[in-house]
Amino acid sequence: MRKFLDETGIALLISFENVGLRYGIGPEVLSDLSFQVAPNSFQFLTGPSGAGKTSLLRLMLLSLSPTRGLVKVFGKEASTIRPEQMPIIRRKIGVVFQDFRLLDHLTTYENVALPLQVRGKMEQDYRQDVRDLLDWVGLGDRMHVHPPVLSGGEKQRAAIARALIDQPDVLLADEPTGNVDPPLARRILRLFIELHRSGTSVVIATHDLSLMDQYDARRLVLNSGRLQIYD
Amino acid sequence: MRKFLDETGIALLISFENVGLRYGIGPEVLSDLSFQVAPNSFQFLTGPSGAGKTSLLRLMLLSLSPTRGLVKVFGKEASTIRPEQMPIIRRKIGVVFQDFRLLDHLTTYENVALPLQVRGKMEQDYRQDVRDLLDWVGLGDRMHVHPPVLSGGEKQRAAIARALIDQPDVLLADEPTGNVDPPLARRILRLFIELHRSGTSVVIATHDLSLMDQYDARRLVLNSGRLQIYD
Amino acid sequence: MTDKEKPSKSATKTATPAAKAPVKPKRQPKPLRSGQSIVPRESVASTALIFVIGIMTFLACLTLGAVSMVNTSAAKWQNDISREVTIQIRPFDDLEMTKAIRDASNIALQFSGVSKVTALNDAETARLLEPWLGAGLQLDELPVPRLLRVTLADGAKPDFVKMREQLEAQVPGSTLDDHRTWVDRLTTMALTMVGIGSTVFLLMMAATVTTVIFATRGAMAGNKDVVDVLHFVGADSKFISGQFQKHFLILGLKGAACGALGAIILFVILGIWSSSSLATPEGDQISALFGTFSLSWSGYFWMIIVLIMVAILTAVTSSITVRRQVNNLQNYRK
Amino acid sequence: MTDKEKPSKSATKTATPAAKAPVKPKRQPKPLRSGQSIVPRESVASTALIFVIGIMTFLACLTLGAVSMVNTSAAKWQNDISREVTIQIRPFDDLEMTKAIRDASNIALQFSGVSKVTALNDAETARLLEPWLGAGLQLDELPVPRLLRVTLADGAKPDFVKMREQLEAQVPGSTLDDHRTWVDRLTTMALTMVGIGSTVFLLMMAATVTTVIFATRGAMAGNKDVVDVLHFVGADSKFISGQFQKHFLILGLKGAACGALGAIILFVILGIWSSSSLATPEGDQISALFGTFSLSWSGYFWMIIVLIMVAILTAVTSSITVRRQVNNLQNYRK
Ligand SMILES: Nc1ncnc2c1ncn2[C@@H]1O[C@H](COP(=O)(O)OP(=O)(O)OP(=O)(O)O)[C@@H](O)[C@H]1O
Ligand SMILES: Nc1ncnc2c1ncn2[C@@H]1O[C@H](COP(=O)(O)OP(=O)(O)OP(=O)(O)O)[C@@H](O)[C@H]1O
Ligand SMILES: [Mg+2]
Ligand SMILES: [Mg+2]
Repeated sequence: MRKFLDETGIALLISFENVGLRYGIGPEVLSDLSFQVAPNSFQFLTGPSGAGKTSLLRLMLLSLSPTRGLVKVFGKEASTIRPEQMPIIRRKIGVVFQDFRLLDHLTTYENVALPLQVRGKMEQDYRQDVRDLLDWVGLGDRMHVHPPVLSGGEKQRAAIARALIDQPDVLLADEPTGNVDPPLARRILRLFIELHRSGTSVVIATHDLSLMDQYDARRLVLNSGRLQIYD
Repeated sequence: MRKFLDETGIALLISFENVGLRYGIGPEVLSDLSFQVAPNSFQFLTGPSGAGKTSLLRLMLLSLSPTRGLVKVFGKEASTIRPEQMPIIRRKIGVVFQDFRLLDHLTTYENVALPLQVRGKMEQDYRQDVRDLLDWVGLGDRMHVHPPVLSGGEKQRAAIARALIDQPDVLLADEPTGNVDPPLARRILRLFIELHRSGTSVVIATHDLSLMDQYDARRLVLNSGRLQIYD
Repeated sequence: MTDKEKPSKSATKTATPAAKAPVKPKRQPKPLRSGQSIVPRESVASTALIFVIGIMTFLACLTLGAVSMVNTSAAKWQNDISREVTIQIRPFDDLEMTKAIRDASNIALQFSGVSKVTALNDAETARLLEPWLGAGLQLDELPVPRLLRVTLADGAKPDFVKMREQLEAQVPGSTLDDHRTWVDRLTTMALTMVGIGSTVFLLMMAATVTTVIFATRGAMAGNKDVVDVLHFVGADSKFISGQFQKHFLILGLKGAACGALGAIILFVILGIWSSSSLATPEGDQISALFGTFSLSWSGYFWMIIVLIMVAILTAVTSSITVRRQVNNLQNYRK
Repeated sequence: MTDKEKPSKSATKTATPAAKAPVKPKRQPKPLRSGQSIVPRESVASTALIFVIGIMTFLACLTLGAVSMVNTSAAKWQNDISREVTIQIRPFDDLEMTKAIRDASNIALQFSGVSKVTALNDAETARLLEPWLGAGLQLDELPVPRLLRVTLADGAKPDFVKMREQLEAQVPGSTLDDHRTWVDRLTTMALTMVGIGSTVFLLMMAATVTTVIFATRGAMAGNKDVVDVLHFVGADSKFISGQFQKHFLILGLKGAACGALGAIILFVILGIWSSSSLATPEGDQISALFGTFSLSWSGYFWMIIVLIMVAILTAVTSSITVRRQVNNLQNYRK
């Protein structure tokens, strides 16, 4: 799982400057956020339920635009990115959604292979990679079934495998261990750590204190819309 | 939250005898399960991801029939229950699904009120109860929004509120704290304990060790399809 | 649930109960209810179904209108023709025409339903023969047959077979022309048109029912989550199918109303257009061949009936489909 | 990802890594691929859409077939009639009929396109007059007009106005009957039918396009999850709309093929039925009025064209709709 570093020499993969977010006419969910995600860094994003972790990840993912402030991704200001450039950026970001977002009509194998398929790769080139990864997350014998028959933890692992399959520059994982048992959670954490070692920046949003206690990393803590950073 | 005990004098709410379950031609997910859920009892159901916790809950819920063995619910053998009797039984069982199953086109308030609505109750009679419960689970100011805009933890709390609203005889909760922070998890656990004290039998499927450590209760542990019981 | 106990402050830095976390400004109270029925009103299948039902109703109404128009025209023509029959008396050398005419009228008048017998006078007969014999014909120079016009009472059907027999027996050289060929032809035509129209109409209704069954199944599949959830919260199958039935009755009514209204508007426009263009020679030709395009009140009435029928058909069809499927789900072993 | 390290055994009683938990019997290898395209083939909207497209195509083909049949019949009648005109020469006392007939034929033959002029002999004229004057007529006793049948070459249109002028000037008592009334009437009728048919056809195509737009929007809404996920895994809008386009082209083809096939089968059956029932008197009447029910090969050909048109229309319409919607989604600020 060899990783290339950012060729353009940009120091910061993601940077937020005074970012504020408000849904519709509601209260400000996030206010005055300023932080950076450096290349090859590892951080936990935490905070109580409803604090805005998922919203923050969506801002990083460019699937939401901030009410105010600047969001830069790969050195580009988010609002200046043209639609045609979007796919290129998205291909460098792997995401694990809190609600998995697997496609129910495709098999687990096809779901995991989807990022490769949309990049136009040939099935024979990636089949073995996908199988290996699925084996590793413990879905080796579930890969031919469709997501609706998977258990909660199995879905989560499939979602993680899909995010990892193309070795992204940044991995954004939302509550990636909420549905798995502690040993498996540790196993998944180790997978993320290894990915980080090979050059990917990892952002893990989680409530799981025991998970965070297992690896000493930067912590971004959201509270009442404010961000505190513990390096 | 006063609970009536089972009028028919049945000692066991749910009882499994040598139950086995297999999906299609797959391997046996559950084998030779025999256990009881007594009235006014409290138990954790645990086991690794994919062990069959959700499947076991579905068997108790009569949404799945066992491949072999006997499942008795409220003293009735499951296979002898006629379709017309189903709703009456279901009304005595509250369920929190691992994937929430909220109806996206109804507001949070309407979702929580749904069990009362299908029982034919009048809105003015239950409005205050629903509001109170939503306030208690911390959704007081989110009750007019639709589930898709709720955060993961908020959805989970809405699902819990829906299961509790009609004070069921049995509460089956599947991973009810997977998406909430530890303090909130404790708060939810206390809610379940209180419900148990007022006469409801509670079954909580969870991976969360710290949650189980907080309350000394019976533990049903699933492993390789077998059940071990630690009273 | 009265004790609003606060969870003890956690030891970790992340913890604050969400319920009190964001400091929110006071806002207008928002409605608690979504205004949605339990089965979502606006689903994909709904729009498509309204469309199909609308189109089917529209075409069914068109068919009905066309059949009704043909029927009216045909009835009018048929009536015009069959209100008269003709007796022709061919001149023989030894025949006294005046007496023959008198005899024939008397015979005809004996039959019930015959209201009047008029002998065509020379001028009238001449006009009839003009295309062949030219204008300015002197009839009495010629051995031209004389015609008697027998007018019948409205709707009367005298026994023409017997009348013909008696005429031929008692008045030599006379023949009775009851326009049977024309009447037959028109009857056949009208019947054919009505038959074709009815077949098309029935085909459409069948297609509508099939579509509704498919769409209901689709909607059930699309709303499987809803049905499941309703089950788990203890709804009985009557409640569930009631929800769907309501939904589909509304869909059916909407679609059928759109379709029928469209058809009615079309006919009104056609009516106005044809009455304004009837003054032109082309309009004349058209109306001569097809009757006028104006639909009778009963035509519009029947369209309303179609509308109601389609709506009910939709509701009933979907109700049956839903009940069957819900019972399947309700069943323990699914 | 080469190190398949085993997570250390947990201290709790629940822990065993799932990857190795259930002891499973060896099974047949199952297919890894679902055989599904990325946009799910069998969604609710699909069935409904195939249905709508099928019905619309069916009705469009029926309309087309009816128009084509009317056109054929009208052309045949029109041709039958307009291949002949008639010259009538009314007897005047001082007219020498034989000379008049000769003069009139000569005049008619001067016009290009006139291939033959035949004077009807006494027997033929008598047969024409029989209904009025009875059988056994001696024409030379009577001042009956004589008829000349002018046969025209196929498709020729001589200048009848000039011919009429010349005839009236040079042969007193002669009139030219070019059956204009009939030809006009038939032309009007055929044009009206074709006009109505085309309008209905266009209406149907418009309805199809609208339906497809609605259905595409619906499908897009129904497949919003799919579109979202495709986005997040880095698919570009060309890839996404390509998936949908493929999907809708197949849908359109399926629906259109069903509809057109249905129509073709119906026409074949009608053709067989009508040719078998043409022996009966009713069949005769019907075919006299409506022509035969058998569709020409070109009719079937046009149905295939309609089929292809509908499929392409579906694909193009949906493609435009999809691209617009995907671009909206693709936009950063959504
Ligand atoms: N699309 C939206 N429209 C309106 N409000 C939203 C929307 N998405 C989220 N919210 C609200 O914003 C707040 C933050 O939500 P978010 O999902 O970011 O929280 P979170 O930190 O991920 O919580 P959790 O840990 O429970 O998943 C919540 O109160 C939520 O209800
Ligand atoms: N409908 C189904 N058809 C086939 N296999 C199924 C079905 N539902 C579950 N399974 C399989 O049965 C096994 C047990 O699933 P189950 O959902 O009961 O696990 P679980 O203990 O709830 O796991 P988790 O903690 O990850 O939610 C899993 O391997 C799962 O893939
Ligand atoms: Mg979240
Ligand atoms: Mg589960």
